[in-house]
Amino acid sequence: MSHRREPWYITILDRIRSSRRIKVFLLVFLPFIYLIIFFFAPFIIALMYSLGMFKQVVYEFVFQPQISLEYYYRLFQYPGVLVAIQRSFYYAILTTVGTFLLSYPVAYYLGVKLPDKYQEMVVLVLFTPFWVNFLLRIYGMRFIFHELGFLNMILTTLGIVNDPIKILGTDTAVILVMIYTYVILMILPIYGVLEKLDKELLEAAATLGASPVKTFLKVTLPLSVPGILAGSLLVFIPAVGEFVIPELVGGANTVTLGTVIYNFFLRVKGTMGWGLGSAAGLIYIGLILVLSYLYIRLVGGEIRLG
Amino acid sequence: MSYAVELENISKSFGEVQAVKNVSLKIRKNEFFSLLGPSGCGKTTTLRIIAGLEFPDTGRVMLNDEDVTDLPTHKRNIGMVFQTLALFPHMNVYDNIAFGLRMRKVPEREIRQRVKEMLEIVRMEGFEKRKINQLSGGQRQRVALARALIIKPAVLLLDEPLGALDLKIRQHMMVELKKIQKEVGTTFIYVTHDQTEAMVMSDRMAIMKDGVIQQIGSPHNVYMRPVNKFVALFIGDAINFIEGTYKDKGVLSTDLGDLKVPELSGYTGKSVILAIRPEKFFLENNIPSDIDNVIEGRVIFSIFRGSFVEYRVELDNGQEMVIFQPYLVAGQKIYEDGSRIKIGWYRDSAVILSH
Amino acid sequence: MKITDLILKIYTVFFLAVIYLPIAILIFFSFNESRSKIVFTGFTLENYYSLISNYAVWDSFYNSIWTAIVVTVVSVFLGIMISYGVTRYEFKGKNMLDILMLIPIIIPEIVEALTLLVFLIILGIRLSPYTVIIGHIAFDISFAYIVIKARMAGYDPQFEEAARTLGANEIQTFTKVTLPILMPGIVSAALIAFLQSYDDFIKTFFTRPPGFTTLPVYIWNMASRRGFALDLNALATFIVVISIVFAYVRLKVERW
Amino acid sequence: MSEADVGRRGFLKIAFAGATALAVGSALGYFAREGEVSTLRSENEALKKKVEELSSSLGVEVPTETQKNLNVYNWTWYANLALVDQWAKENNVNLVYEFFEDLDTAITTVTTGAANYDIVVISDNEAQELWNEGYLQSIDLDKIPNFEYLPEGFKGLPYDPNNEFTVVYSYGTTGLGYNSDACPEGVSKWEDVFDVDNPDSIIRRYAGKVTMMRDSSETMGAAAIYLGYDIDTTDENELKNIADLLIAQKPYLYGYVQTEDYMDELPVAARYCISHAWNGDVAGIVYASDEYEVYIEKYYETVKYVVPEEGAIAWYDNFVIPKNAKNVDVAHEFINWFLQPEVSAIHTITIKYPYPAGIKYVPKEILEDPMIFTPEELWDKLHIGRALTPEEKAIRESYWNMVMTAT
Repeated sequence: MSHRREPWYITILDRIRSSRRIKVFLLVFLPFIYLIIFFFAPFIIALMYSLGMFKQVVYEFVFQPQISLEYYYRLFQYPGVLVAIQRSFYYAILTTVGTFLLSYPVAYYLGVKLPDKYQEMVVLVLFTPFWVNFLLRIYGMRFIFHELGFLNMILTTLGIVNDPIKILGTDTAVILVMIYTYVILMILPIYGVLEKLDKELLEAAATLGASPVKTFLKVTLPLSVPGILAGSLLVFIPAVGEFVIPELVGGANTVTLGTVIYNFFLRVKGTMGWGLGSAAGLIYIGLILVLSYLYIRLVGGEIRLG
Repeated sequence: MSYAVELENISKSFGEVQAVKNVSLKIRKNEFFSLLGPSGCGKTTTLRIIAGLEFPDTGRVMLNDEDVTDLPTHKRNIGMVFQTLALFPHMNVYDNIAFGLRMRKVPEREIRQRVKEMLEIVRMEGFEKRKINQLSGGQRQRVALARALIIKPAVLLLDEPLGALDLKIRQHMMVELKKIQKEVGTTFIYVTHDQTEAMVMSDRMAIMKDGVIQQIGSPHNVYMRPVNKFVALFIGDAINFIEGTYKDKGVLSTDLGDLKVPELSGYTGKSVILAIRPEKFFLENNIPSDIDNVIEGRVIFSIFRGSFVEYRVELDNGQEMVIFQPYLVAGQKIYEDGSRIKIGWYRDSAVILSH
Repeated sequence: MKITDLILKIYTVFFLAVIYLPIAILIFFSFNESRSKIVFTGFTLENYYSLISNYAVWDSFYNSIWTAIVVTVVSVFLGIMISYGVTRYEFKGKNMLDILMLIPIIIPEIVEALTLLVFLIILGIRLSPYTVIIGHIAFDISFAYIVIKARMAGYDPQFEEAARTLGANEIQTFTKVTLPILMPGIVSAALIAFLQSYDDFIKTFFTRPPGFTTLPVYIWNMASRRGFALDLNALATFIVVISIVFAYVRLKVERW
Repeated sequence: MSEADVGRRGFLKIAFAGATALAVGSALGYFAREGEVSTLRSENEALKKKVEELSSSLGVEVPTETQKNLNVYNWTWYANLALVDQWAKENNVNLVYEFFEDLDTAITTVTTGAANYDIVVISDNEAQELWNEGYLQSIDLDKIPNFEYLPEGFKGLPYDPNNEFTVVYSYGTTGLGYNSDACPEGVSKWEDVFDVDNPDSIIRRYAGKVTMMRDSSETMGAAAIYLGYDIDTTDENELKNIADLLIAQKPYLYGYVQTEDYMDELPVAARYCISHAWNGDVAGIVYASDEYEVYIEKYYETVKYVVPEEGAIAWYDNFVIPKNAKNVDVAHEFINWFLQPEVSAIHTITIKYPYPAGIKYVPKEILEDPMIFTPEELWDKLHIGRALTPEEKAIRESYWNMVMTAT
């Protein structure tokens, strides 16, 4: 056959095609440069900032070739920072455990017990609320927990309590709203695993003489571990960084790392705020990366999203 | 004579692994040619190099006397049927078959005509609108074939396309493929690890091992005259080997005594292997009078295989032989286990292989 | 066994009820006559009328939508490129890249948003809708990448080779074969990216210029002003309806 | 239109349909001078109707000149947005009006320069600091003829003697607001919210029902006054005591909340009932103010505001024009418009903060409400902040960080 005449771009493509290196560069590294510029570079800048390498002069940030650990040093002079870190982890752990305990039975029921023909509909029903803007949902929660709100109305009407209980502004409110916000991220992966679970395994266990409880403990639960781990990661990591929820439903004593960073950046009139904020942010990233690394070592690197 | 495909000293490595080593091959026009070998022997790589899906490290690829070594796949006029068939799941039968023509900007009217003809050839009329997942294995096979053939390729490459089929359908498709090849007259290059497929369909075949072509020839030639132990073992159902030292004048000295073998020059004094196909033996009463070699052995067991009886016979030196005896008439004698029998063969039925 | 099934069932229904409660309350009060979101005094559609005539809501809604569309298109496009390259080719640093691609997902948004803000300011880049989009994309690429890569893992490269043997060049192969076959994964990725961007508050809040509000920012601003307007509850109803449509479409697409 | 008609009714009752704005506003303002004031809620409706009729007969003509831009950055609930929007519409200004909720955030935003605003409303000493550090440009009073309507006491204030870079916006005090239903004994001193060691103190008995401000200078200033220090102290020992006091107080607080939060909560007093608050905000609650309507009678009588006995911070808020402003001319136009006495008066009547240029049109009830117009006799115990150097700010910042991060 003869060579067909091709437009110029095809000729260029041919040349590209013949080199794997060019292809990899174009396909992978060129787009990745975007992330380098707009995602990783900011972290470098933040790192430099936290090391005192920038100085602010009327709208300008002047680079100064020096490295100082002053911001880090100062950061740990505030005893509150450590407490805030602790509290962030405390909230995140409770949220993770809470979402797990509350959602596992649901995921189990939907994934294992529910006849297949209802699956689609129930999943639709389950996920719909989470497509509503999360701020609106949080405001909805605020109305519920308000002293004059839905929950207290029910409690006082039923005579369970005489005076409205105080929820807003407390740890309880923050944790409950966080659980509400993140529960879907826990259900998704667990449901994903349980739904794919071979039902014959359960029958097999039964024929081997395992009681339903034994079957659950020895077969179902261990097999859903990957889902639980993925869900925990998906819940835990954003939960540690949560800033909006403590801000909206928390009070004076629900300061988290996210709030601290926000305060440093925007609620501090002066010169150190950004440096401190950057330092706190980087410490934060460090913690998260270490945790993620441990997780990846543990699970083998696959993070499944639904 | 011009060839459909010529490979000249093709080599290809993937990292440490050298998949194809210095392969040269000439495939004639309108030939059904098979590349046969165990998995990992480099046959698929060779095929993909012809297709332009891989590029050789060294060597030259010629299609119809034209050097296409650096030409990308879509500019070579080849058709290919893949192991997984790779029928596009998002298109129906018609669109799958028409794909190649559309890429060539053939007018839609002509496409319709040619797809219709093609569907007739592969006997799939009326299936145009079917989705791929609504077809059976054999039907998919035909669609894949039609899709590859419709572009009138200079050569059609088939990469173990029958692998996924049931035995019955596979046997049927083998004959079908052969028929279609005769009908369209296109050069077929067929890659398989199944010697039956190669034997049934090929005009010629090449047996590969570890990236090297061991032997090229017609099925008959390869079966009857394997060049080495590997080919001998790979082709055919079974084969018997007897080791010995070649004496002059067509005599092989073995621990079963001297055996008459084909006369060859240059082998004198060398240690060689004698290879004999199981169906070449005569037993007891059936041994003709002019037979060249007769030895004795004890029947270990026999298997009735319908058209023949398979015997396992232990020779005096302890070696086990496989012997096929045609089962011609009802009531034919089957030798009992443990009975001693004579075994004879002609010297030209055996092949001498070097180590 | 029966009794545990029943308990599970009841619990699941209860769980769903709780999940719906805040939204139900938002919707309920969207019909409230008085401005109170705590005491229901009477039924009215007033809030819906005022929602319709509320220019600022629709403006921010429009901003949310168009930025989310740009973000979706770009991040899915880049996500396809990277995941395609990673699944098709072997190269040095591939595993490293795979891990780096996860980082945007695991970094807390607030840190990401503020570092980006500092970065933009230090570079002297003026905040604009594009800075918002830039920030969203940096985050969404990773989501698109993970979803599309998962889809590609189950995709047979022989489809592409088949197309090429049939005479399709690289571009034709990609547009006529690769893309259509990967489409469900791409649609999934696009929906996720769209929602991530559409629902994002923190990053938008920090990287937006004055006067540029998206829906979440508008809601935040309105709620922090006195008299949380009940048009927002009406808006919630509107969004719930849209979301159901969205969720339904997504489900349909997944079963594709 | 019959100005006399309205006049003869003999009362000032400005009801706002957002569309009326300027023309109507100035007309009504005119009659305020001679009109005697009555507060008959029932007549509100009639007047509102009248105003609507007037506005529809006037029609709103949108000038065809090219559009101008203006970015304003102001506190929430600090200007009548209906009126401001109307001004923008009539002057064909593409107005971006953004809110901030605490001064620290505002200053950070202004100083980064990432977002540029043409007008920012900012307090006395902060304005001076920004000016000293070079973030502001000077204001051209020639372009603001209405500057003359400001009473003498509001010109050339100590932080800007020549009005180089500020024009007064409003002023007031920072004290304590509370709901007397929920907290019958009320508060009257800083001691009530700071004396956490005494189990009988208000703060202990109302633990979790008290809020402080998020603003660093206000909250640290309040603590300083309670401890008897200068509100802008930079003495490390004093600052340490201030921080310790605030940290000790923190467990008994509901939280550090924003204006909008306490404005919503004080009338209901379900979550908390005592708030560190600005006078005008509390006034806004008491009158249940609304941008669209004028209320001159008190609505939530139970919400009270006190200037604590120990003294309090007083402040002047000012228009400033940041250095990176792009629409300087329009900014001047806006300031000039705002200083129009009628406009200022309408703002005062609706928002319930005092806007000095409009004093002469403000009805007696409002004018005499100590919550809105700070009475003369109080000024003795009020403190006004001074500008700090960056170094001084850094010292204070460090202690404020300690408070913010404390738990």
